[in-house]
Amino acid sequence: MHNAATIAHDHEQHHHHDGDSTDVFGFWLYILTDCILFGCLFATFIVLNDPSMHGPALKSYLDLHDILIETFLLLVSNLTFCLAILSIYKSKLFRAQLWLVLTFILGASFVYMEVTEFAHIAHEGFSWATSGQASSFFTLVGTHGLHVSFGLLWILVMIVQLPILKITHITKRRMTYLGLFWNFLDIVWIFVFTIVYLMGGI
Amino acid sequence: MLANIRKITIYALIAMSCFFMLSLTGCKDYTFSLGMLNPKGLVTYHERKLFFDTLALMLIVVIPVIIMSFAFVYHYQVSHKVRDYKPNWSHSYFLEVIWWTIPCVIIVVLAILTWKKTHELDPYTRLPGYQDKPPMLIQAIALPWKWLFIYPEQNIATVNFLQIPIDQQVEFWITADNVAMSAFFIPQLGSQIFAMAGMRTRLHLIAEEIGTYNGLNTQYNGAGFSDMHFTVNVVQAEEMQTWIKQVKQSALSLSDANYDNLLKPSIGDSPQYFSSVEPELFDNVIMTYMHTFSATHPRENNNAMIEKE
Amino acid sequence: MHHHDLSQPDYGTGQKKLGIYVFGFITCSILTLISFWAVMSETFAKNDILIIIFISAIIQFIVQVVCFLRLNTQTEQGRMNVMSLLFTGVILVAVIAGSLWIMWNLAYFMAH
Amino acid sequence: MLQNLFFGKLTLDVIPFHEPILIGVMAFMAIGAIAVIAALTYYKQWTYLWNEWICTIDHKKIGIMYLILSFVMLFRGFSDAIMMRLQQAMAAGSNAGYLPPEHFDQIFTAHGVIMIFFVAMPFMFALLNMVVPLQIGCRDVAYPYLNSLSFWLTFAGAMLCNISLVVGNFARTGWLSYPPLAELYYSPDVGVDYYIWSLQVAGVGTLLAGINFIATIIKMRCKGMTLMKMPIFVWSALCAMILVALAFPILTVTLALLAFDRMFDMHFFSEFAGGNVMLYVNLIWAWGHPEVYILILPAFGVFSEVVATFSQKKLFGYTTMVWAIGIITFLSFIVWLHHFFTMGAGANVNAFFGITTMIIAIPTGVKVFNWLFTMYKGRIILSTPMLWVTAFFTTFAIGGMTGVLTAVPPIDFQVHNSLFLIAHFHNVIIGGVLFGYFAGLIYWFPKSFGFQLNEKLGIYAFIFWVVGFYIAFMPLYILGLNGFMRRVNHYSEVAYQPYFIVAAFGALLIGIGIILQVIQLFVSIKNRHALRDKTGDLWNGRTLEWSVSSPAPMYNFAVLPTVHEIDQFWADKQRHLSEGHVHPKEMHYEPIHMPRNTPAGFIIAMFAGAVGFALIWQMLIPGILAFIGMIATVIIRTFSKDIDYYIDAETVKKTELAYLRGIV
Ligand code: HEA
Ligand code: HEA
Ligand code: CUA
Ligand SMILES: [Cu+2]
Repeated sequence: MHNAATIAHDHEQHHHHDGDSTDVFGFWLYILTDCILFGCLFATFIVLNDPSMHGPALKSYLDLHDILIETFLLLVSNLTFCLAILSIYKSKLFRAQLWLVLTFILGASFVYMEVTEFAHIAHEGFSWATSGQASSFFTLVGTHGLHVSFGLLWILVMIVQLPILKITHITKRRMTYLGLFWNFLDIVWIFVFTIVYLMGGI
Repeated sequence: MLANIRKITIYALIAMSCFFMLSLTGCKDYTFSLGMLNPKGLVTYHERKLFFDTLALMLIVVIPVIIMSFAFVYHYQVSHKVRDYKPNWSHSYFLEVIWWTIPCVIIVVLAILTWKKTHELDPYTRLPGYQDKPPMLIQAIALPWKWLFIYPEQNIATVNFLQIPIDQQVEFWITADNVAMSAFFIPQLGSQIFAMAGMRTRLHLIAEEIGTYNGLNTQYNGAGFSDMHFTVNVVQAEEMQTWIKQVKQSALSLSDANYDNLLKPSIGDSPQYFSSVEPELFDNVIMTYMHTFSATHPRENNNAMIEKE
Repeated sequence: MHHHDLSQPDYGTGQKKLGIYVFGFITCSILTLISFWAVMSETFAKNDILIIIFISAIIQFIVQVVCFLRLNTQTEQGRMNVMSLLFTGVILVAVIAGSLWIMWNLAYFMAH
Repeated sequence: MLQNLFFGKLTLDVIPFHEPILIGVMAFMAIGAIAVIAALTYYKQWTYLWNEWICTIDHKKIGIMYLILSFVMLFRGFSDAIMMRLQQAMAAGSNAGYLPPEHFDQIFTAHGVIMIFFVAMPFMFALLNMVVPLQIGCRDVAYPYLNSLSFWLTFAGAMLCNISLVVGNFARTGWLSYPPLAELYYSPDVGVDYYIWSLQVAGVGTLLAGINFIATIIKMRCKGMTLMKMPIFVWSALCAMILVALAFPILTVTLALLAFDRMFDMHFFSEFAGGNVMLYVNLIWAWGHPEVYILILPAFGVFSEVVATFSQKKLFGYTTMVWAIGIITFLSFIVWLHHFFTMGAGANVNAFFGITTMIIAIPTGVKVFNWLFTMYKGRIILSTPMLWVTAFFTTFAIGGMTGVLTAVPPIDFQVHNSLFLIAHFHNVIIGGVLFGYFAGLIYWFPKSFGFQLNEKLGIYAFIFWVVGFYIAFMPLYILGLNGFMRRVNHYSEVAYQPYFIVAAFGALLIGIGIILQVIQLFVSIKNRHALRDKTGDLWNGRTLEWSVSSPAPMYNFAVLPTVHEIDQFWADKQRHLSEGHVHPKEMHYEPIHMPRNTPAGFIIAMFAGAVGFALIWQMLIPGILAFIGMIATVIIRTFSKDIDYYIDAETVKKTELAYLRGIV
C-alpha cells in the first residue's frame, strides 16, 4: 500500500511517514463522503417529518432519558478511545488494549440500548412500515447505529491485531483511521439527538 | 494524406447537409403543425417567441465560435506553412477579458428575460392580460393510461376528450390516481406539468384558435404510456354550451362504480362522456392518498392488469 | 515533515494531548446536558428551545472537531483537511438547503 | 422453507426459455465463455491471467481492464440503441413494430444505465488510470489495492446488470427509475432490484476510485509540481473526482431508500403513507446533474492536452482554464432542479435554478475560446485525435446551446421529456464526452500499449461517426419541437415516420463507424511492430507521460522527475535540442519500492456481487454467507504483512538502457 514517494533506502522511515499521511488523507476524504450520506438522510428525515403530516407522530414514542444515557455512552467511549490512542503513542500496548475493550463495551451498550429502543417503539405500533416518517426515523438513526456496529467490529479486530502486528507505523495509522471514524460518529450523533430526538421531543 | 482528409471531409459535409435537408422537407407542412412551432394558444405563442429570442441571443457567440473553429483549424495546418507561429504565446489579458465579458453580458440579458418570463408564464398564475378574468375550472385526473376530465361547474366529465371554449382562460387542476407519475401536456396550447397521486398541480391555458389538437402524457409511466393521448377540441362559446347539453344526455354517469372501472388499467380507450359526477370526486381522490395510513396502496384491488403481466 | 518525532506522527490530524481530550469531553458533556435540560424541563418557549439546542449543537460540533478530530491549520496536510471539510460543508449546505427549499415550495404550491 | 432461505424468489421459471432471441443470446454468451475458458486452458494462460491481470494493482493494467469493460459493454449499449431506432422507425400508424412495450421499456432503461454507468464511466476511469499517475510523475495511485477493488466492483455491477438478461429481467422504469413507477406496486418483478443493486455495487466502486484519485493528485505529485503547474487533464480529473466524492453518496442514499421501500415495506416514496415521491426526484437529480459533469470534465481535460500538443503550442489561458473548471465544479451542485421544472415548483424556484444553470455557459464558453486561441498561431497537425477535437467544437456548441434553451423554464415547459431533450444530451454526451474520450484514447493508446492505432481507418471511423451522429440526432430536435416525446414505443401520426427513418439510418452509420473502430483495433494489433512507438514520445508531447518509454515500465519513472513549470517535458526538449540529446544516459539507479499484487480486491468484489445477487432474489443464506465472506476477506487482508517489495537497481538500469538504446 505504500507508494514510494522517494526511492532512497535510508529514508525508509520518512517514506512510510509520507505514505501514511497520504493514507490518512484518503480516509479523511471517505469520512467527508459519509458526511454527505448522513446529510441526505437528515434532509430526508426533515422533509418526511413535516408536522402537518397525518398519521402517528414520532413524538409520543420517544423517551429522552434513554437518549441522554445513550449520548453519554457514546461521548465517554469517545474519550476512552482517545486514551487508547495516547497509550499507543506511549507504546503501552496492553493499556491501549484495555482502553479499547472499554470503548467496545461502551459502544456495544449504546447499540444494545438503541436496538432495545427500536424494538420497543416498533412494538408500541410505530414500526418502519408505519409511515414515511417512521421509515426515515429508523433509517437515519439505524444507519448511524450500523456505522457504530461496524466500528465495534473494527475495534475488536484492532484488539486482536495489536499484539500480533505490534505497535508499528501501520497499526498507528490504523488507530488514527479508527479514531477519525469513531469521533466522526459521535459528531453525527450530536445532530441525531438534536434534530431527531430533541426537536422531535419539543 | 491531408489533402485526402480534406476531400473526404468536404464530401461528408455535403452528404450530411443533403440528408438534413431531406429530413426537413419530408411532409413539412403537415408535421410542423403538431408542436410548439405552431402555437394555437397564448402560452405556447410566448414560449415559441422566447425560444427563438434565446436562440438568437446565443447565436451571437455560437456562430463566431463555429466559424472560428473551422477557420483556425483550416488556416493553421502545418502543411499551410503559415509563418505566424508563436509556440509560447498563451496569455493575453485583453482577449481573456473579452471572452469572459461577452458570455457574461449575454447570460445577464438572458437571466433577466428568464426571470420575467418565468413569472409571467408561471402555470400557477393567471395569464398576462387575463389577470382579473375568472378562469373556467377543469379537473384532470391521470388514470392508468387514460385521462379523466371533470367540469365541476357543469357537473360533467369526459375520458380522453377535452373540449374548451376559445379565448377563455382555463385553469386545470391536475392529479393522478392508480398510475405512476404522469404529466399533462397540450403542446400547441401551453406548458406541461406533472400529475402525481395525492397532490394537486395547476395549470392556466388559453386557446386562441378553433381546431382539434393533440393532448398527451409526457412522463413515462408504464406499459400504456405511448397511447395515453387525448383529443383537445377548441370551439366557440355557443358550441360549448350545446356540447355540454349533449353530454348531459349521456346514459353514463360517473358514479363510484364507474370510477372504479376507470381505475382498471387499460390502453388506448376511446372517449367516454359522463352526464354527472359524484360531488367532490377530485378532492376525494387526492384525500385517498393523503389520509390513508395503511401499509398497502389504496388501490390495491384495482390493478388487475398490472398483476396479469 | 522531516523532523517529527516518530512516536507522534500527526498525519495532519494534530498532536494528541490528554488535557485537550479532557477539556473537550467536559465541554461536550455540559453542552449536552444543557440541550437535554432545555427540552425536558419544559420551561422555555418552543423557539427559545430551538435556539438553545442548535447553538449548543454547533458549539459541540466545533469542540469535537477541534478537540477530538484535532483538525488544525498548523501543517500543510492539516490545512488540506480543513479545506476539504469546508468545501464539503458548503456543498452539503447547498444541497440540503436547496432540497428543503424545493420540497417546501413544491408542497406549498401543491396544497394551494 | 429451506429452499426459500437458499433461493428466495429464484426458480427455473425466471429464465426466459420461451424467448428465442434471449435463448440465442444466452447460447452465444455461453459459447463465448466456453471458448475463452478453453483457450485459456489450452494455452495454459490461467496463471498468467490470474497473476498478471486479476491480481494486478498496477494502475496501467487496471486502466486497460476498464477499457475492455467499457468496450464490451458498448456493444450492449449500442445494440439497444439500434433496436430502439429500428422500433421507432417502424412503429408508425397501425404498425406496432417488433418490440412490445415490456421489451422496449426495458431496452431504453438498460441503454441509459449501461451507457452512463458501464460505458462512459469505465471509459473515463480507463483514461484516468492510464494517464494521471504518469502525468503527475509518480509510480502508482495512492491506494493501488483499493484501485483494483474499485475496478472489480464496477465489473461486478456490470455483470449483475448483464445477468438480468438471462435470469429474470431488467427494470422498465427509465434510467433514473422514478417512484412510484419503481415501487413494488407498479413494478413487482425483480427488474428494479437488478437496477438498484448493480448501480449500488458499481457506485461504491466509483466512490472509492474517486477518493483514490483525489488523494493521488493532492498528495503524490512529483517534486516541484504545484497545483498551478499540473497538466490541465489532471486538474479536470481532480475536479471530476471531487464531484464523484460529493455526489455519489447521494446516489447511494437514494437507491438505498428505494431498496428499503421495496424490500422492507418502508414508505419513503409512497404518498399514501406519508412518503414523498418528489423527494426521490430531487435526490436523484442532486446526484444526476453532477454526474453528467463528471463525464464531461475529463473530456475537457483531454481537449486541452490534445489541442496544445497538436497545435504545437502552449495551452492558452492556463489560469482561466483552471478557474473555469473550478466554477463548473461548484455550479454543478446548485442547478439540479432544471431536470424537473415541470414538476410544479413556484416561479421563484424555477427561475433561480434556471439562471444558475445558464451561468455554467460562461465558464464553458471561456474554455471553448481558450481552445480556439490555442490553435490560433499554432502549427496544427491533423492526426485523428485532433480531428475528434475539431468535430467537438461545433457539435458541443450546438448541444450546449440547446442545453441553455432547456434551462429557460418556460421553454422547458415545452421541450421537457421530448425528443428535443434526447437530442440535447446525446449532442453533449456524444459530441463532448465520447468525442473527447476517443481523442484521449487514440492519443494515449501508444502510452498504454506501445503502438499506435492505424490512422487511416481512424479517419474513416471518424467520418462515419460524425456524419452518422448528425443524421441520427438532428431529426430528433425537429421531432421534439413538434411535440414528440421520449420513451415512445409507437405512434399513430405517420407524418413523424420519415424523421425516424433518417435517424435510424444515422444510427446505422454510427454502427459502421464502430465497426471500423473495431477493425482499426485488429489491424493495428496485427501491424503492431510497424506501428511501434519506439521513442515513447510519438506525438511530440508536452507532459511527463511522454518522457518515459511506451508502454511505460512497471515502475513508471526510474527516477522521479522534478518540474519547474507547466509543460516541463516540452521545455526540456526545447533546451536539449541544441545539446543533441533528450534523455540522460548514465544515471545512478536505485531500487524501487513497489506494492505487491493481491487477489483481495477481486475476491471482495466478487463477494459484493454475490451479495447483490442474493439481495435481488432475496436469497437469505447465500446473502449472509457472501457478506461474511466479504468482511472476512477485508479483515484477513489487514493481517497480511507481505504487501510490498523492491525492484532492484540492476533491473531498473537494464530496462532503462534498453529503452534508451531503442531511441538512438
Ligand atoms: C455530458 C453530459 C451533459 C452536459 C455537458 C450537459 C450540459 C448542459 N446541460 Fe444537459 N443533460 C444531460 C447531459 C449533459 N448536459 C443529460 C443526460 C440530460 C437528460 C437526462 C434525462 O432526463 O434523462 C440533460 C438534461 C438537461 C436539462 C433538463 C431538461 C429537461 O429535462 O427538460 C437541462 C435544463 O436546463 C440541461 C441543461 C444543460 C446546460 C445549460 C448545459 C451546459 O453545461 C452547456 C454549456 C455549453 C455551452 C453553452 C456551449 C459552449 C459555449 C459557448 C460556445 C459559449 C457561448 C455560449 C453562450 C453565451 C450561451 N440539460
Ligand atoms: C453515455 C451515454 C449515452 C450514449 C453514448 C448514447 C448513445 C446512443 N443513444 Fe442513447 N441514451 C442515453 C445515453 C447515451 N446514449 C440515456 C441516458 C438515455 C435515456 C434513457 C431513458 O430514457 O431512460 C438514452 C436514450 C436513448 C434513446 C431513447 C429515446 C427515447 O426515449 O425515445 C435512443 C433512441 O434511439 C438513443 C439512441 C442512442 C444512439 C443511437 C446512440 C449511438 O449513436 C451511439 C452509439 C454509441 C456507442 C456505441 C458508444 C461508443 C463507445 C464507447 C463509449 C466505448 C468505446 C470504448 C472503447 C473504444 C474502448 N438513446
Ligand atoms: Cu408532487 Cu406534490
Ligand atoms: Cu443537468
